[in-house]
Amino acid sequence: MSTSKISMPKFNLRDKFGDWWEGTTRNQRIIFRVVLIAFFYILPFLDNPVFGTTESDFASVLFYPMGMYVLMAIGLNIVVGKSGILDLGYVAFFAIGAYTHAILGISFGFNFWVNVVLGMAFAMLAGVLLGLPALRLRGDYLAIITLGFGEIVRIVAINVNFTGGAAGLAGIPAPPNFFGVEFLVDDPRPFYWLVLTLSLLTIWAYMRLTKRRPGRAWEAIREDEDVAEFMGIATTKYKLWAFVLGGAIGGGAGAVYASQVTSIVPELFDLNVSIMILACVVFGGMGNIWGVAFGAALLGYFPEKLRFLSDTRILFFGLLMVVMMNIRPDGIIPRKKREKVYDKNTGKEVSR
Amino acid sequence: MLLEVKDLKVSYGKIEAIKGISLKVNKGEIVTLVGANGAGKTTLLKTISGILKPSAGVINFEDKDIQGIAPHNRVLEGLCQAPEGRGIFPGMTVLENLEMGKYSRPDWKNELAEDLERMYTLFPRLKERQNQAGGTLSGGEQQMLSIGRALMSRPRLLLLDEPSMGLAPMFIQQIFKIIREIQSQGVSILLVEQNAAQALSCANRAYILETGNIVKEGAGKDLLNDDAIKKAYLGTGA
Amino acid sequence: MDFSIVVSEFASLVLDGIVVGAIYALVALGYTLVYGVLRLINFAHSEIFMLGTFACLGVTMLLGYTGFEEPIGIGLFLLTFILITVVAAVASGSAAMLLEVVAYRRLRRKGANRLSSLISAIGASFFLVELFRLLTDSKDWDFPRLLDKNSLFEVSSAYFTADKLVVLIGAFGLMFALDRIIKGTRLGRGIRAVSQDEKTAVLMGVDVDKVIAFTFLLGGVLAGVASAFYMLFYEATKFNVGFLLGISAFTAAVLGGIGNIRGALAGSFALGLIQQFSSAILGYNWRDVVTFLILVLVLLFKPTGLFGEALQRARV
Amino acid sequence: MSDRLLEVRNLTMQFGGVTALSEVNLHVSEGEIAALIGPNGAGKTTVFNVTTGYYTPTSGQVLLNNESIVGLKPHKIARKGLARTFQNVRLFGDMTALENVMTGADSRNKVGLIGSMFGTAQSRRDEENSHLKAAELLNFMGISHRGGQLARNLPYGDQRRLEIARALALEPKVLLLDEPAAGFNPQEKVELGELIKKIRDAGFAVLLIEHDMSLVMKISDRVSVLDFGQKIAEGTPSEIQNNQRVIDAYLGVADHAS
Repeated sequence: MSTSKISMPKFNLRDKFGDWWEGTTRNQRIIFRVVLIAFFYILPFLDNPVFGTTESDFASVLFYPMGMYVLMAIGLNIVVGKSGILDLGYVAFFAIGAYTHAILGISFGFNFWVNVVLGMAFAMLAGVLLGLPALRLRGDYLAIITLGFGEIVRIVAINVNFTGGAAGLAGIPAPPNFFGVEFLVDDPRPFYWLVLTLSLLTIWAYMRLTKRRPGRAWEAIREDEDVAEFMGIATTKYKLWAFVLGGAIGGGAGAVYASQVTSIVPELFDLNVSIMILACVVFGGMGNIWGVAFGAALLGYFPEKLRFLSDTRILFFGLLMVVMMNIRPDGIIPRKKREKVYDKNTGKEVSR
Repeated sequence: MLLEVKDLKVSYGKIEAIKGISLKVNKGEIVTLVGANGAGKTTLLKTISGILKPSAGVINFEDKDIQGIAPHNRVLEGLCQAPEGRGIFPGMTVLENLEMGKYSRPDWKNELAEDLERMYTLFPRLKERQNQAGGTLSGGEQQMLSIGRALMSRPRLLLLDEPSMGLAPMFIQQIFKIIREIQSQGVSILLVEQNAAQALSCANRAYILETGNIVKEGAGKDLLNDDAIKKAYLGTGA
Repeated sequence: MDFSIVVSEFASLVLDGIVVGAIYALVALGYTLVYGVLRLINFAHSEIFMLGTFACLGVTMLLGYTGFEEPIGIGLFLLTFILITVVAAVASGSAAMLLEVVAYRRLRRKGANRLSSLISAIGASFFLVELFRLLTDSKDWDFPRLLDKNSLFEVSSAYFTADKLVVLIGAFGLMFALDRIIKGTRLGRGIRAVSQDEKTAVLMGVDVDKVIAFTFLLGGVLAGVASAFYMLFYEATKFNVGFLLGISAFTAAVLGGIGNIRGALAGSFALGLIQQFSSAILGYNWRDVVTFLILVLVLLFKPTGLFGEALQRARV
Repeated sequence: MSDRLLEVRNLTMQFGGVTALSEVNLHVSEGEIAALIGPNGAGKTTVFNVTTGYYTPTSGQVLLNNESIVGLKPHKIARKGLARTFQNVRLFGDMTALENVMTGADSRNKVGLIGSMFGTAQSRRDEENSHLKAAELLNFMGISHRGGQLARNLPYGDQRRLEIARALALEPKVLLLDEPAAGFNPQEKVELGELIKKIRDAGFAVLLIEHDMSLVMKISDRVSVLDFGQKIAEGTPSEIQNNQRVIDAYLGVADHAS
């Protein structure tokens, strides 16, 4: 137990930012948010040597992997980070969404927007079907069940006809024009904006949920599931909700992805996707949505930025993961609850 | 002096569980620490065994500072603990559990038969059960096994954490009888107990612990007749 | 679906199921041993196995086998194969120990989140896979046929070939040896003690760091030997060979009740048989689906696996 | 009969071959503080675990307001009016004190997940109620100054109080306290005794597991004694103190008979 601690200067982004944020006025906060969001929307135009990647088109990188990773990571964060359910089969929801749009779009000519909603719905349905039995298990047993689920979806996709089997499906329709924005195969920017919008919507919903009763219930379950149950929290119901909501985000992401790449094969949906997204969540800082989004963007970005290393980039990437975890085991921007100030009579939060 | 603890402080995160304790155990003594749940008794024993690190203070064993010695090596120094809740390895047989007591000694097979014989004389019950899995023993038998296992390491100081916990009155009597017998064989004992009456009556000296502080010390018999202690720990008196 | 094959090929399916199960078992033991002492899925264990297969291949190349020669005589084969096995065991064993130091030790001492250790292991796994993908040019690599694979004798429809016999005898011998090590040696006892009650183990003088390092070594050696058997039986490897075999072995460990040695063995043989029969009935493509469905069913009715211990049951 | 809020009849609980509780009868009536004492390992906490639904009893009945609650999930039982604390404090360490209490209060609310997401009028009302009730309870327990701090950073005594506040937020009919005085010094124990009486006077019946005899004897209306899973005595504090069987089993004043 002789712990030799390397003393590092306490660099805590979240504390620094949190202090500053609490000192701001309402108007300042609105301006900050607008500027930040605007920055992300114009990001594809900032293809300069600093941001840009050497060998791939920066706008494509922004859509995939960065945008996709961020969207899926904040979806998975509801499951793993917020409620502590270890899900190793997240790719299943992604695949369900992608195939929903591919099949309904190609064979039945359904509109992309309808398919996004349907993809989310099917993913949620799958989440309920798997979650109802599986969420009774805990820890590693749950992990292997979800892993199995991810593999089953992929194997089924290979072996049945309506998914096009191992050859997959091609000619998946792009989204129709949206208020003058055209979704063209050779222009990834509209797809990036679409993913960005979905991510912002997800973050909005997440913030709302976590500030209220469901957020408290999830946190309580993560901290001590038994006690949560004793405090009247329907733990199974809330775990299922987390699982299903995370699944819905994955399904939506899948539909968007399919519409951009125009052809999909089952091999795109292997375990590595689940692992990668989980890595984004843990790497960024499990349970802290800003950390998760940042971590996912970074994990999407680095392999592309490292393209000059060509073939060896994944090698360095693996090494980076080991080193990062050893230095900051709780992620880059760890979840750290800040103390609050409440009004003693109403219990309402007061800003300092 | 066998064990000397000076100004010891131990914290769990921000919570200070032990707030500056000094105590000693002389050779051949039974010393008991009495106090309610959460008073810091177990924390103190864990710190002496090295499982917890103190934030301040000194622990000397046989006039040697043992802070730098890793917890697993403290057994070799002559300190062994029968932990709270007995800590039986449930999947090992009684015999294997006893043998674990000699784990720290590279020459553990030497004198093994002799040591086992000693334990079986002290606890005939264990001999009957020697091939039974530890997890299937009754609470009393497990406590005997836990003490026996610690004694297998031939300690000079035996640390006992709540040996009477969860035991029937008959067994409690027996355990305390055994504790006296162990003392008579020359092993010193630091005993942590909630069962104040029994502990005080068999101890040479005692310390009363309350929320991380020693509030009283003295000969066991004297404290046993102390009204305040009767009131706090026996619920009788006053 | 074809059920008649189950009847006509019953003995053959059972034999192959046991052979495959024996290979799974050696790898599954590594997962379960590490889980026992660390309560952690050693995600990179499959890569330790993969590394072993290439070590085997390396030895045959150094010995000058090209794969086009006739199978060698039994005496020379045994010598060669023992050499291959030892080298693979040493390579995998030392890699596993190195893995523990690099990916786990610091995190464990910090008392880090289990997930952080998992991600660290995933990183190590990525590194190893990529390293071997680059070194081996992403190609399939064939292992030379060292042994005549004609049937020696047959029971019903089961053909006993020399390679199957080597795998069976070797694997069972190794399992017996492991049992002796765990029960009879000092460090083996340490592994059992740490698995059952780490805190008390320390009080009894068990050096947990040493025991954990030894556990990784044991798991690595078993995976190394398994890789030699695998190469003898399947005669090919690729950089991603660990992934597929690792999932099966891990599933087997969970099926039996992870952390439990007996469970890992039972789970492995059960899984080997399930896979053979489901491939025969539904086709190889559906094999893994059936595997996972059975796993789900087992866990639903027995949430700690077939031999899962009630010891870790949560208490209030 | 009707004033018996909680009643346990012939309760038997076996784990594997071990009998933890055997044919235990207990009850808690309206407006009383009932105590459950006995040596460590006698099965006291098992009584709590069975009544709150964590374990399903091998046989026997548990009635809350004359309605059987055996087989219900713990969260259902909690909502029906049985709240508890734990021997070793078990708070949601990474949540603020107020949020801890709110988790209990939430269980009395109606709003679901969808309502919360879209911020319906109901959700806003519920949020306000939870905040209000949690603040009130922190005041009641005398720890309102701790509201914004994370539960794990609270001093030990306040953690104990917070745990009680969280349980009270469920508005239970019966409050089950598992060794609430553990780790308290005599002065704190006296204060805790007053607090438990105050809780009773506020309309909550209390079932108390406690080792500290002076506390138990001072505040309890009725004491039951458990030994080896069996109830060996029941009566007023003074009856129990003079019961020879109890003295033998528990108080441990043995051969030296001081």
